[in-house]
Amino acid sequence: MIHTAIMIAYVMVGLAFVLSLARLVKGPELPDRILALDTLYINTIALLILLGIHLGSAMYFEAALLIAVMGFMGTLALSKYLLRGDIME
Amino acid sequence: MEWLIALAIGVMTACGVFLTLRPHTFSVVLGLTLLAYAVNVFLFAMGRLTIGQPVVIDATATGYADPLPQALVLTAIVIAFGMTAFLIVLALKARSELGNDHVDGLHISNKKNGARR
Amino acid sequence: MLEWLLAALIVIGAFFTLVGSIGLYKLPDFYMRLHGPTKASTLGVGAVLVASAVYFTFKTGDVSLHEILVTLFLFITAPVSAHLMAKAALHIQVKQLERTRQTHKGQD
Amino acid sequence: MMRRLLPHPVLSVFLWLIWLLLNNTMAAGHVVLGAVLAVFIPWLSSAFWPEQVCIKKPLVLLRYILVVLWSIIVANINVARLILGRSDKLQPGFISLELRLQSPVGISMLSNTISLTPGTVSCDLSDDRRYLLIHALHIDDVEAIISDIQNRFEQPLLEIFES
Amino acid sequence: MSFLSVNLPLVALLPFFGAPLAAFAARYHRLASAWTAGLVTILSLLFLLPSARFPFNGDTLIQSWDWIPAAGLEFAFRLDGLALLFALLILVIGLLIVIYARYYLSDRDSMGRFFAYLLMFMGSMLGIVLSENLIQLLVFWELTSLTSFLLISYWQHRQDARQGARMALAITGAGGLALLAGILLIGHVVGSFNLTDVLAAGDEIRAHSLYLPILLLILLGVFTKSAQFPFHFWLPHAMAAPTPVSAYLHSATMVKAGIFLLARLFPALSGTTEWMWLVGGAGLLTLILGAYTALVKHDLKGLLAYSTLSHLGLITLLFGFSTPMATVAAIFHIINHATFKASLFMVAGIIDHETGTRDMRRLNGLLKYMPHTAVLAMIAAAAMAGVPLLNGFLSKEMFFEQAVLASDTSMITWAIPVLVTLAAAFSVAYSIRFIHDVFFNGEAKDLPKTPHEPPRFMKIPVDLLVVLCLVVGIAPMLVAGPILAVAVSGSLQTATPDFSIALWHGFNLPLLMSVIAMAAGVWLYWQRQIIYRLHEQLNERFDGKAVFDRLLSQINGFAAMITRRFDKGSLQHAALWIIGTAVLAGVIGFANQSAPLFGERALLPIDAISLMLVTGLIIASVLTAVLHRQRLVALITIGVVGLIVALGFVKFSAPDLALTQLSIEIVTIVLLLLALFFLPQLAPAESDKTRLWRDGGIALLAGGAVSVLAMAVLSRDFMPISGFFIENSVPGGGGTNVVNVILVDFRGFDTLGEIVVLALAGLGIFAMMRGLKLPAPKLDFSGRDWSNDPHPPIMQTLTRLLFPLMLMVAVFIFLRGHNLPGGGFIAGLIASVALIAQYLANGIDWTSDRLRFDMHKVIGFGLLIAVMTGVVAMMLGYPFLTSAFTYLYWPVVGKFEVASAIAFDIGVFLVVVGATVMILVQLGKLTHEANHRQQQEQK
Amino acid sequence: MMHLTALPVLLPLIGGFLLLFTGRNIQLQRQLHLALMLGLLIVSGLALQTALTGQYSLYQLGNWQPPFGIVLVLDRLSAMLVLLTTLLALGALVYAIATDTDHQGPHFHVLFQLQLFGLNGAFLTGDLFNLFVFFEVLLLASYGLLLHGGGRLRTRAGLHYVVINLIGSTLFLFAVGTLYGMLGTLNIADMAQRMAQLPAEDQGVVAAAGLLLLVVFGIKAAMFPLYLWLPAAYAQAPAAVAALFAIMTKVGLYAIIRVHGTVFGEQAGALAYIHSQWLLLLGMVTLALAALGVMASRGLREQVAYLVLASVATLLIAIGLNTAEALAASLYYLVHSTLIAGAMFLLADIISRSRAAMQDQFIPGPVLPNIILIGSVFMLIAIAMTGMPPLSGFFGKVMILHAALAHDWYAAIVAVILVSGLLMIISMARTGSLLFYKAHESHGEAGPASKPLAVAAVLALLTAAPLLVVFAQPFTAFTETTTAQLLNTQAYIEAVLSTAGDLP
Ligand code: NA
Ligand code: NA
Repeated sequence: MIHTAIMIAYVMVGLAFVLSLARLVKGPELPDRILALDTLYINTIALLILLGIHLGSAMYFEAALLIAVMGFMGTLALSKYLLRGDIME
Repeated sequence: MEWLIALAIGVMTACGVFLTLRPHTFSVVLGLTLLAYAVNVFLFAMGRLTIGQPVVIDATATGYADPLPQALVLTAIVIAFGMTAFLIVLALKARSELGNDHVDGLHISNKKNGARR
Repeated sequence: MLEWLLAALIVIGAFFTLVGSIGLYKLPDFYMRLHGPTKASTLGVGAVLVASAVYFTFKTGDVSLHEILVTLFLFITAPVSAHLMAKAALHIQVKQLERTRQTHKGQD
Repeated sequence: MMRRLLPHPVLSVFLWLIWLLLNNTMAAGHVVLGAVLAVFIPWLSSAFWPEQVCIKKPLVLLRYILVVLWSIIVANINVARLILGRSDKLQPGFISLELRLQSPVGISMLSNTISLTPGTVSCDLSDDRRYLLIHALHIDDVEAIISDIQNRFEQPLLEIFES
Repeated sequence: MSFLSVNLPLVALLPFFGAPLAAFAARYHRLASAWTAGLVTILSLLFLLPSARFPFNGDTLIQSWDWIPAAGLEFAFRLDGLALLFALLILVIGLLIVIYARYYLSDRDSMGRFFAYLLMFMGSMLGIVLSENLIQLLVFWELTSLTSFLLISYWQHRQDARQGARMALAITGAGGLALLAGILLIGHVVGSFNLTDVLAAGDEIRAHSLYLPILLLILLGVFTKSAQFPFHFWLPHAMAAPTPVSAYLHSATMVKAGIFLLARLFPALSGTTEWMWLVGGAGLLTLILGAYTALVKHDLKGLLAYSTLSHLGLITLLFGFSTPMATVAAIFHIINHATFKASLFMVAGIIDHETGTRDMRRLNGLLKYMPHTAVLAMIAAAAMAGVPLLNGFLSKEMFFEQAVLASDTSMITWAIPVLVTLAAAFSVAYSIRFIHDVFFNGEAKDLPKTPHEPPRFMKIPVDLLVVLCLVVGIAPMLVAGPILAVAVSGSLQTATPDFSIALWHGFNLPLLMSVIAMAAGVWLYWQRQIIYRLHEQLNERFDGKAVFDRLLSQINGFAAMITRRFDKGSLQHAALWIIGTAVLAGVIGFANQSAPLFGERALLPIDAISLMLVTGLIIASVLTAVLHRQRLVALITIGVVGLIVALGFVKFSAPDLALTQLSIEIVTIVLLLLALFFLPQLAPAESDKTRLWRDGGIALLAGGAVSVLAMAVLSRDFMPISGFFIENSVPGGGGTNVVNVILVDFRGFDTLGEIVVLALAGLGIFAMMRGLKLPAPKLDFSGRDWSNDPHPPIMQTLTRLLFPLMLMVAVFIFLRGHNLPGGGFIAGLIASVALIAQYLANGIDWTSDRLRFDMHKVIGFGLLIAVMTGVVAMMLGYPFLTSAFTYLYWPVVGKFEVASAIAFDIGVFLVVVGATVMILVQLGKLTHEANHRQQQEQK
Repeated sequence: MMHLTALPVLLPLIGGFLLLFTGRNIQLQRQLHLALMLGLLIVSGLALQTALTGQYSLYQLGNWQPPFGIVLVLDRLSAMLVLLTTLLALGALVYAIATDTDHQGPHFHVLFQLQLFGLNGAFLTGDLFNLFVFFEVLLLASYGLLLHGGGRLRTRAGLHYVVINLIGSTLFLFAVGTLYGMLGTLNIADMAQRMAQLPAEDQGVVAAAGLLLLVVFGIKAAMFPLYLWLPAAYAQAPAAVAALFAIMTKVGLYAIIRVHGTVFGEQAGALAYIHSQWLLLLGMVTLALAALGVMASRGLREQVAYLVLASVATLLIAIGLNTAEALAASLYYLVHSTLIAGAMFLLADIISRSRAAMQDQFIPGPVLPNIILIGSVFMLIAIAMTGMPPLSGFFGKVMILHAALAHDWYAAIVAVILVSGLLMIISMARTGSLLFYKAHESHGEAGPASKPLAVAAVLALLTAAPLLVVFAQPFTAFTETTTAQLLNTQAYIEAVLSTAGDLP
């Protein structure tokens, strides 16, 4: 049961991953691409948790935690760059 | 699966090499970063691929992944970061002193050639 | 019963994650696309995390609540990301859908 | 003395909880260690918290959190429908909202909540911190959205931080 | 140890020790250096003389010591007749030159330098003739090239002196290297470099397949040194040297070094057809060419130089005949030529010295100004011309006799006597010219100085030499017979053939040839104007120096062309070569072994997630490569690559790696963004499309090669040492996270090196940043103003809120590292990111005010702690970095582990934080300053 | 003393961060640094003394036995190189202090010590991955040192140097990874042992990795076509740094001798010495190109850089000959060329400073202060460097040539070495003539006279040339025994792995 659910979830998250990538490729503007990267981070968290459940291992948790804590830094820096160029001033 | 990873390493290498051969510093930095990814994955894969086998000692584990390449890659990642940081700052220094971001500092070589002929 | 609950949570989470990315892919302008990932980061990841918490709690017998932290951090960071991306897009004047309504409340 | 040792008691409690959550345990060692860290880290980072965050009504905060969570679930379902539906039917729009909140933490919390609830994203805060620019994915009724934000989110936040 | 067992090296080395003394002595008095040089020469001579009895007793004196056995090199000296003769020539004529030079040099010339060089040269020459070991001989041989370079270029302000010296060095240096090759081959064939062995192995050498190469190489050395055709052209240009130098080097010594070697290696190499043709041919050509050219030179020293060439050719030709009697004649002529040519050079020097010119078209009728000198010149010139009663006549007669004898042996050799006579005729002609054009022939034309006799002591050396010419010419067997006999025996390494030198041999063919030569010589001199005109027309075409210069400039041009073409100073070019070579190396390495490309290990099945991840990875990588010109986009896509790599690490059971990769990823993006601010946002399009295709090609090749390599390994099984780590991680390292235990314990030394790298990066960047100024772009890439909100408040508030939380996470990750994924590295990176987030959100000033750590100190302490954990182990008697751990029990807290590796990890943590923050904040400050400057400018 | 093996590595490391704590007090830094160097000199001397017994001294870091832990191995060769490095560094440091080079930017002394940490680590480690780490340490330190003081051309040269070495590091990891993937170990001795049992079907991959690793070391050693980083980097580095860099190429050569010589040693069967012929071939090409480069140089420092390249190429040939005699000769030549190259870089700087505006460019310049002294020193160094008698360069070359006669390609080898030698002699004669003979007051103002201490540093390094000639016999005896130890791969393997199996 859970296995089937996880398989379905894999497909869906995978598809989400692919769609985000597609946005990354398409752009058209820089914020779109930043957004795509940001979304990929979120997708990754979902994927990591799924993997954790699937393989019954808590080993994947830290990676997810780290993305949650620090993943936004990339987005932050990139956006700040668009705003000010100078991200650390 | 091994084929897939080998392919991924190859593509990263190819893109990395292509970028490293570009004439502007930023592209070279990107290229070397890609190359670093490629070689890290390569080095990691040299312990052979395993799924669901931990590197943490655990009574319930059925087998372990090869921990040694992982330790090596960790070292390599950090070293590559230090190198990248150094290189990018050097690129800025070159930009400042040579007046452009061409890897050979184009103005210099032009001037030099001009003076020589 | 537990299995069903888990399965449901997992699929719901994955579904909202997917919806987020569909939004990202399909919506016509940047500001609308921006709404996609926030879905994913809230209910999508949230549901999967709850599933994980439940799963590990019952699997190991000890209460596993650290998944909450992921959500907590996401709840703090994701809106900041969205906010800054929007601000950046506004600054560089990313094109809006023409029919976008502009409302100014409280000025008068 | 107490101020210097425990500059942010709320934060310390919060951190202590986080430590226990992180370690997924209530083991005695971690309870002690967590407590030590919960004192030590705020002390270490106190310089980064210039203003005193004081929560006037903790119960309101609790209720607020539940409300937000519920809003998120409901809004998620709505937005999912919008996204999966035909996008040419969508009527996006920007709403400039005059704020009653004044404390930075309050404004940030509001902005966060708005962004967290699907369908709205806070995009910009005016320089004078009086207006929050919000983007809505689909606007049926502007006033409904505005009053929703003001009543459900801004009001409790006012109570929590500025009453 | 008696004196007679160590004196030979002293003979050769004394002048070298004397050289600095001579130079030093000049500081006190100009003439002191001349005295030093003279005394050193006499001392050397005194050291030599006691050993002279050995050759006369038919013995060879050898004194040797081990030096570099591996190369067959001994410190070995030899005194036989040949060596004795040459050593005497070098020392005696050297002494005369010292006397002469003391008067010759003017006040402006540095005496110290001159005599120091001269002594070094003398030592080198002595070394050549006294060497027993061929390598050692070569050492001295090359030293003569070097010291003669110094002597020829003595008047360094003159361009002709510099050029002449360099040419001499180039030619003789080249010859020396050829000689070295030849000597090495001889050693290879004989198995020893010692002359005793080599000279005894003549038959072996001649029979060896390497004989011809050996001969050619040795002769290259000989011919260049002795200025034989076609290497003759350097000698006249070396005449730019002061005349004492010419008199010494180009009459008695340096050019004779080649001749000496011919004589020396005669038993080992001579007697073959190749020898005769090569040695004889070169000798004959040089003989004629030199004699002819000597006549047409208007420069007094030029005449002598070409005459020297010609006489050296004569000697060479004699050696080419390869007979014992020819050797006798050759060595006899060596002695004779040394005496008359040295005196003639000195005369030329006197004339130059007293008149200020050497141009024979201006010098006329000097007889009345310097009669004594004129007489000396006439006698010496007569000896050169081969006039009876003088030594030159005797050896010339012997030479004619040998030429006649040689002509019997084969077909076209009839030409030899004819040509030899012709050369002798020219020799007579130029000798007449030397006398007639200078001392007679009317009045001198506008000389720079009014000529008069030189100082008395300047003539004494010439007097002595001229007397020698006469004495030998009149009583050859008495005066020169004994030394000639031992010298010949030393050269032949057999008993000397019976020879008798007498003034009168009766009417024979040689005498007839002499008479013809005399007559023809007079006639040639009489008709000289015709020859001059003819020569003028030919002149341009046969200029050896021009050929040499052209060759040298061609080589220079070639060198420049090759060098600039390969070392372009282009990074792309260099990188292309390296990458190409690497690919090629792999392919060649594999292809040379006949092994299958792939092994038979069972492969893992592909799953959908991996497929998707790899697809994403490929898309993002390719996108980075394709869109690299839009730099910000490329930065985003490379971020995606990093993210997927991290995901891959998680997928394949490497959580530590994933955590590290994720953290580094974020720091890298921030880093690159900080830098990107100062770089153009768009790279210009590359105009060279072929280069793009070429790079694309090599990139694909490299990628393909790496894929295949990866697959070649992954498809095989192996037996790693990792089992040890898994088994010993808990019992030996006290941690369950094997990766972490490897990092901080099993291979802690790697980690130590790694944090040093990070620290170095930080320090290096800090150093680089100093004084770095870059203008901040005023507008963004699309030409808009920057936003005027540097720190959006919402970001500010939330980031500050996040700070303690992130620190908490860092502590969490750090503490669990030993047992679960995490550790000092990752924790350090998280803490760094937490700090950097503050810098980002709140600005540098705000954050720096609140963060009062000097990151230098943080790095220093980190290193200190890490190293100290190792040093503590050393103090306890264990190797560096030996870890220890134990479990403690505290009430309430319970059981917990204390490990020295944790201390080490704290060091790691601190260095990571210190270096990372220092790097990024340094960069950030750059923009800070740039903006600040700009604002000031606007005001 | 048990820790002696580790001290040459640890001392500079500790010294490095001690210097970091001295802040900006330059006098204190200098005194401390000189004291540290003195200590290192003593330690290196003692290490060599230990090595002279012919034993291998092992140092098991962390008390983990090889092949699992990292082990330092002190033998004659590594001891010799450590001492050589120390001597060279001492000369370079004194010069840097004498010319105030250390004052031209932050952290000179720290970087210098850490450079030594990297170098000595590379010479002593018995572990391939640890060698990589030390390579990175010494490289990053060298980046900092190379760029010390700044300047346009220096920055550009530094950029090229850094990028090329980053490519090299990447290749290194590919090679190490492959070797680990095939042999399952990182310890050099263990690798060598496992090579003996390598199945035939695995040989292709291992050979590929071996040659790839050769490319990596070839970059460091400046082997054709990988040397393009060298001329500019050496020419543009601050003189003291360039002098220290004279040892950098030797690290590459050492790595080839150590790693390839051991792993691909006799026991490797079909793969034995797969690298040798390439070294020989490429060494010859390098030498030819280096000689042309010497000829085509436009400035003294560039010329010296090419001379260094030529000396490295000569060493490549000698190592490629792969006989005991050739290896012994190469060690002799290595010591000679390192110290003399160091001296020459320093001298080039002295000349360049004295020529003021003309710098080291090949245009007639002013009359230098102390022209006789400087000119004489130049001549001696040029003689040593180009391999003219009677200085050490000649004898090194003769030994190499002598060894080359046993090889099939002897004619080509001898020809290349001699002809390139000639080209270099011609070029150096031209250079000396231009710098010293053509010097004239009319060509401008000369710079200030160089400090006696600076000249003393040059002379100190230069004394190697006559000393190596005078003491050729004992020193060649040493190189021969060193070579014998080096070629006895089995002894190395046994010594390193002797403790394998016992738990600490
Ligand atoms: Na900044
Ligand atoms: Na929202």
